[in-house]
Amino acid sequence: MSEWINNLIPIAWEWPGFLLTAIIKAALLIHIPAVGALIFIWMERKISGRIQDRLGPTRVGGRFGWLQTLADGLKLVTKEDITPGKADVMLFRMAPYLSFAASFACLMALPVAAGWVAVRLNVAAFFLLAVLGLEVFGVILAGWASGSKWSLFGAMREAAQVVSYEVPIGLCVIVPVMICGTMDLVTIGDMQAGWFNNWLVLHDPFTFGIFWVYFTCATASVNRAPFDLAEAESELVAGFHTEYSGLRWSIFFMAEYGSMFIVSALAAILFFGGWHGPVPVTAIIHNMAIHSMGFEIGGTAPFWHFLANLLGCANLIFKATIGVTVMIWVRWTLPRLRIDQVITTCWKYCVPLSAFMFVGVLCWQTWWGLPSPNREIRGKIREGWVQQDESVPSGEVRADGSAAETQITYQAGTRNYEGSN
Amino acid sequence: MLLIAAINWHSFFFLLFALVTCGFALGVLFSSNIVRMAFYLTIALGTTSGLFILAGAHFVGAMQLMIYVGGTLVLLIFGVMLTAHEGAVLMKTRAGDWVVAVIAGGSLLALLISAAVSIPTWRSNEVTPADLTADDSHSTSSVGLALIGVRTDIATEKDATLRRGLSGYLLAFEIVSVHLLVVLVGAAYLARAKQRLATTGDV
Amino acid sequence: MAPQDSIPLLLGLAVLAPLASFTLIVLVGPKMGPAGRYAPYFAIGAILSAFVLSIASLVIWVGENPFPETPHEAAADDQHATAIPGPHRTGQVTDARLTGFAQPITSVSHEAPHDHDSHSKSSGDSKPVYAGEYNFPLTGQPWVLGQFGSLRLSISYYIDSLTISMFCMVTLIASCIHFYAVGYMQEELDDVTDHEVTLQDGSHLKRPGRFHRFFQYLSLFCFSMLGLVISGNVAMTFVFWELVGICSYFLIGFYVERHSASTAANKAFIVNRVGDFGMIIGLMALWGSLGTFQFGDIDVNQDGKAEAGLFTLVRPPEQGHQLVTPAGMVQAAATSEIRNIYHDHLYQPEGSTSARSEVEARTEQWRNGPEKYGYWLLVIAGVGIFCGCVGKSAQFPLHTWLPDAMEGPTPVSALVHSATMVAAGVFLVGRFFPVFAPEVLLVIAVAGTITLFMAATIAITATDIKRVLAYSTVSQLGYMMLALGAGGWLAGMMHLFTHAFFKSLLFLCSGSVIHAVHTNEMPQMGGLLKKMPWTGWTMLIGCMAIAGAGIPFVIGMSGYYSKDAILEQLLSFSKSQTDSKWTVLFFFAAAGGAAITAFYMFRLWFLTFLGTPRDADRYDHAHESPPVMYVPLVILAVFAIGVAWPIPGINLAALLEQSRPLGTNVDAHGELINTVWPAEHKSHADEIKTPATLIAFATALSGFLLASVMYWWKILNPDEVRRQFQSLYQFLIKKWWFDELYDFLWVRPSHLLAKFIAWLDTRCIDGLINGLANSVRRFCHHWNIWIDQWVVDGRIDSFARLVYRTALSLRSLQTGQLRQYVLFIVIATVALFILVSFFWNYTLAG
Amino acid sequence: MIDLLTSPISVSHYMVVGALLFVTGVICMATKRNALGVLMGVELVLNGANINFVAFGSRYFRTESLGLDGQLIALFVIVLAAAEAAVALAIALNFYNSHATIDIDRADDLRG
Repeated sequence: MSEWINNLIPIAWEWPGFLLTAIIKAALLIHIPAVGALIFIWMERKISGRIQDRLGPTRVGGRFGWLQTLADGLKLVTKEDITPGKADVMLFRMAPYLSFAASFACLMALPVAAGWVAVRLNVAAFFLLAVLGLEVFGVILAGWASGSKWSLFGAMREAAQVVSYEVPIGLCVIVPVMICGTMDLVTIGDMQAGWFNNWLVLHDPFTFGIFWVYFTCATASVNRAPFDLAEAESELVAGFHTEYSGLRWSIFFMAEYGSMFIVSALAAILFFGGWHGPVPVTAIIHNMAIHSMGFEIGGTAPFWHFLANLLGCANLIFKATIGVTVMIWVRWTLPRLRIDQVITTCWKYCVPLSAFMFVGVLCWQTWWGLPSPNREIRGKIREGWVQQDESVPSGEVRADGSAAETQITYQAGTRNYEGSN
Repeated sequence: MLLIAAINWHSFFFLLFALVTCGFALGVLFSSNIVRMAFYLTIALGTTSGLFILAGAHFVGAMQLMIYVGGTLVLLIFGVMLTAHEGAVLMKTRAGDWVVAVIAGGSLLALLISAAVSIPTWRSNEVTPADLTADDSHSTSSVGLALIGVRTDIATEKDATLRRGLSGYLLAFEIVSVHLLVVLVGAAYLARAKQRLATTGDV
Repeated sequence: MAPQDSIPLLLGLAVLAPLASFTLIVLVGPKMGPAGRYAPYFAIGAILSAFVLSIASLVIWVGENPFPETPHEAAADDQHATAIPGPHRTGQVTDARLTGFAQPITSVSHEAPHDHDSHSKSSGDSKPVYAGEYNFPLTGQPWVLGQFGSLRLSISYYIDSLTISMFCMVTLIASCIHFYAVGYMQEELDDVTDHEVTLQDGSHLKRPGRFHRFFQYLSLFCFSMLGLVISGNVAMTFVFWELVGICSYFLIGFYVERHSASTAANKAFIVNRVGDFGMIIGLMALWGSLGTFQFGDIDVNQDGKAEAGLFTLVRPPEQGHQLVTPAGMVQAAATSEIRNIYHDHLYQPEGSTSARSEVEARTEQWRNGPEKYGYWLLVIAGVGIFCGCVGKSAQFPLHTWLPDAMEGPTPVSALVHSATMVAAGVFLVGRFFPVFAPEVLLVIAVAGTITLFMAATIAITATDIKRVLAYSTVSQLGYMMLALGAGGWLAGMMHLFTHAFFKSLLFLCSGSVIHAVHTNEMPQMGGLLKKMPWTGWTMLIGCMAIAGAGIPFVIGMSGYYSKDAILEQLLSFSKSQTDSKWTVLFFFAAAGGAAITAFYMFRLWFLTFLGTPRDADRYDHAHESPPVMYVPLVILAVFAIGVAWPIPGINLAALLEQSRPLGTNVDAHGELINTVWPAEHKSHADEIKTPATLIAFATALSGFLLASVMYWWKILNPDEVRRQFQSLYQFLIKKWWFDELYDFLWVRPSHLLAKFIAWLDTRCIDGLINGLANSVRRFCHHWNIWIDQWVVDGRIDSFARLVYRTALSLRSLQTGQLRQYVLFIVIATVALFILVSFFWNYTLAG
Repeated sequence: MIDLLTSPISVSHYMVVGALLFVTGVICMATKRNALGVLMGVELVLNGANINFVAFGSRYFRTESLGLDGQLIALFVIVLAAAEAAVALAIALNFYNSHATIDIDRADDLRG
């Protein structure tokens, strides 16, 4: 993209290109926590209303009250921003931004379509987990800095819970990474191209099982109910954000819904083929693109690629939304656990389960070599052993399986280190 | 503007991260509020991971974020909260200690910096982007393979003794993992030893 | 899947199934229900699946190797045709082989031509190879454990019809006995009060039940027995051999608290060690001279060239599978000559190669020369292997452990000490039959004869029902050994199978009786037939089978066929001797033994089941055993009747005949003694068969009549007979004074030796040392005073003082201030660097 | 200052940052009276060392570099630091339980 901009702007320097690119990408990504939060909060209200046999918001903005959240947001902005007397002011102010920054930084490495990613990291999956783990700092510092007993309790619970749940969630994420042999989310997504039988969740029974473990741990790690011990409004008044009000409070919520979206999108990419739908629309369009519908229409290929990626993006967002919906549904269905039950769930159930599934997948793939519906991955090139030719812009690289075989050359072992020594 | 034109952006971001790191490290040093210290330390270590990524060690950077910042520091703050009451939050150190410490540390700093700049090949960077290969940044799988005992990066090493000598970290990996397990068990035991004694005392 | 792949697979699974259940029960046995109530399900499941697998492989085998049809053979040697494929059916035999396994590696390939030429001129009967004998074992080596020089230890198999039928027999009997044991060991389910163990306070021992442990031992035993049967090399055989021994040890000592049981277990174990020592010598002789452990030829590195196994080495095909001393043994014996040859060729060009060629050249003349180099080595190897078999299957002189082994629970006695384990010795002799030189066969025959006669006589006077059966077991094993020793391979093997069935049947019946009346003593039984009809009648069938009852030349129980085959072989053996006429004793001993067998077996049955009850309350408490115990009896009874029937389709004799060792069905002559071993097929000539059958029938009948006269019709009073032959009775009741003899020969001397050595130790050595010590002590006592004070203490004290002062001055350094320690470290580091950079003129950290 | 921005980064830059972190950590250990502060100092020191390892292992600065070893050692340091932190924290809590304070100047029971 930056090259493209640089071609547009007639200056010799390249940094404006980078700068513009960064700005544009950030501007696109900010929509996910901001607009996403609006929609998700509205959804949560409607869904909880239906579950509790209410209507939910109906007035603001037409009959579905779909502007209710916006109105609330405006109200929150206009509210007074109270800082308790015993608070550690700096940390108190800093905390919401910290957790929001964490969940926003995650989006940086989250691909939304083949090659549509702000920064294509080769450790993206891992990076996502790590930065998601940082979000807890906001909560902890907020809880401590509020100088209130309730907040402190919430924060300590949060600390214990998050540190515990990083173990099983890491184990769960390792499994698709191990199957695909890469942590690059784009590659992982593209390895599930084609029909839905290529999705990793159907790869073998163990992956199917570990998806559920992952979803549980993800729910816990973004402290949603039934794991929302940090804000247990029945025992602690509102947990870590008891003392917060106005904009800071809403920023916490934007961060929470943003991270809900992120873990759901991660689940979609790792287990449900990411932007590759149950039907390989993307692949079809790509084939159109590669030989434009059989007869050469000059230069329409980029358009088709764009269209394909657009559809893939919509596909991914749809899947992620389904994940968020399930989280909301769970929240309004299950009662909250006690803290000891939360920790027990982690160490006595999730960790052993995920470890077992991990070994199971390992055996399934390597030792038993059992079959799996996914034809894409078997014998596919592993990350680092791949040399992809730079002529193709990263957007078009193996957006479907067939293209992948053509554009990846397998270099056994000699990963041209000659340059290095 | 000309200056901006000439900027080497790699160096720029390095300086950015380095300054933030050092600044917050000093913040840790000079702050007397333990919780703020923890907060500064978080940021310092996070930016350190940025430095790692700038040096091409993506995986190490991610590990730094995950284990250090996500795990260790949360643990630390946990401990801070467990032990934090008024007396503990603010503990003043005598000025004399400060003076001695700063003198000793300053001398050490001078020593280290002089050592750092004393080697010309360290000071100059003659690596051109041309002889960087694509997978120098894609080092994850080579790291993983090295952890299970396969050194793909020196598979093409000409010198046989070097190849043999530098093969793999499997043993170290196993030892570290076992050690980690032992440590966690021991830590849990230590942390609950007190209560155990109390109960036995009651009985 | 080709049969030569599928059969080893099936049998291997059959071997592993009991191991699996053993492991399972060892690990989670106590958890299986209260007192391991559910352990039997696993054990029984394992053994049943093993049985099914064995049957499956048997079916495959039979399908692959159809029996030769015997239309007029049956007429020639009458109804009970132990069908030997005769010369005129060699064609079919060859067909059977060609249509049979496409063996990459057996002796088939170079053995086929023999059949063809034998077929062409089959009229002549003085050919080296008796036409029509054939075997093509499945050999293979799935897993090499280790290769040390030329010593290769491997898991290999040697499967022929003998192996497969052993599998079926063992698994069938073991299954029956498992079921039986479920009923028999019931009282182990809850806490047991062992009335035979009295503690110091006079009370009886109370212990928790060991139900699951019993079945875990049974599983382990089945595993090791099957492994022993399937094993394809001597080393593996030896391993499983010892495993069987240790299982027997465990099971005999099952009631470990009873002193008698533990001593019996020790006795069995130690006596077996004595035999195994000989076996190890045999193994060393074989390996040291031949350099291989394999039985059959195995294509080790799949290149189509088979590596010759023991049998091929000892009976090379080009020699018509006749016994020749292998070149390895010859050269091992002729080392001095070989050394001279090499010494002569030392200074010639190409000395070593020419020397080697000359050695090869002269090997033949050494072998056939007057001093018969290496032949003794062959004899020693054979005798050594036979020693192991003597120990395991309780032959004279190592038979004394078996009767004591009856301390174990009765199912154990039935499985281990009658049907399978003790049969392992016989099985090994049969397996090694081609390796045995005629002299060894003679040794075997003599040992077998003594054993069978002695044991039979002892069994006459025994009153413990299980001991009677134990001695009859010993005697029957003697029969088998005698048959093998007389060259009757098929007869011995057949008797092994038939005996396994009826002896396990008899033991189980006795166990059911003991279960009912809670005693082993026959004088306290009697008239039990009304109380326990199932047991009684099945036991009667067993007695008739072991006595070889049958209508001569028409049909009979299983024992009838096998025992007659043995007698025929013995008769033809003694007939065909030119000199060494004394071997006719073999036949007389066997015939007399048959009579005695019939006598004591029916004595046992009459004493137990007929007459008036001699112990009223025991009789009143007696009851028929539960179905789980008598249904196996019925099954075994069926087999005891009909296992050896010469049914054309399924025919034990023909099946075993398929695996007769190559070249053993011809006349053999001893190298060192002038004795003739007639080919076994000669024993089917009518002039042999008719008298043998009649004699067998007459002896059995006489024994039966004597028994019924004394114990049924009560015409003769046993007590009078006893009083008349008081001395003989004492001699027999004391079991020929064997235990006393061994006590006098081995135990006492070793005790004396031990006493002497102890005396040596206490008196001489200790005395010497004590004297030395005293003198040293006295010496030191004078000197240590001032040395200690001035030299030692002085130095030590001054040093300690020094250390103390230093420590006092240093203690101020330890402030307990962590932060100061950090500073110390920093400052020290800086100082170190600076010093280094000053005094070494290197750049810092260069 | 300008040529810092314009010239490419070299190992020395990283070493300087590492040295700074190291010394900061050392002084932190030497001055903080709160045991957890000392622990933070230790973490800083370890990171200073890690920076050097990664810098020497990176191929961006020197043609002859440690190669992977730098990154691997850094990994091990991180993991062991986590372990060390756990134990140190446990010790600190124990100390807090027994002495009712976290001030390590009070931890001088073994004073000579």
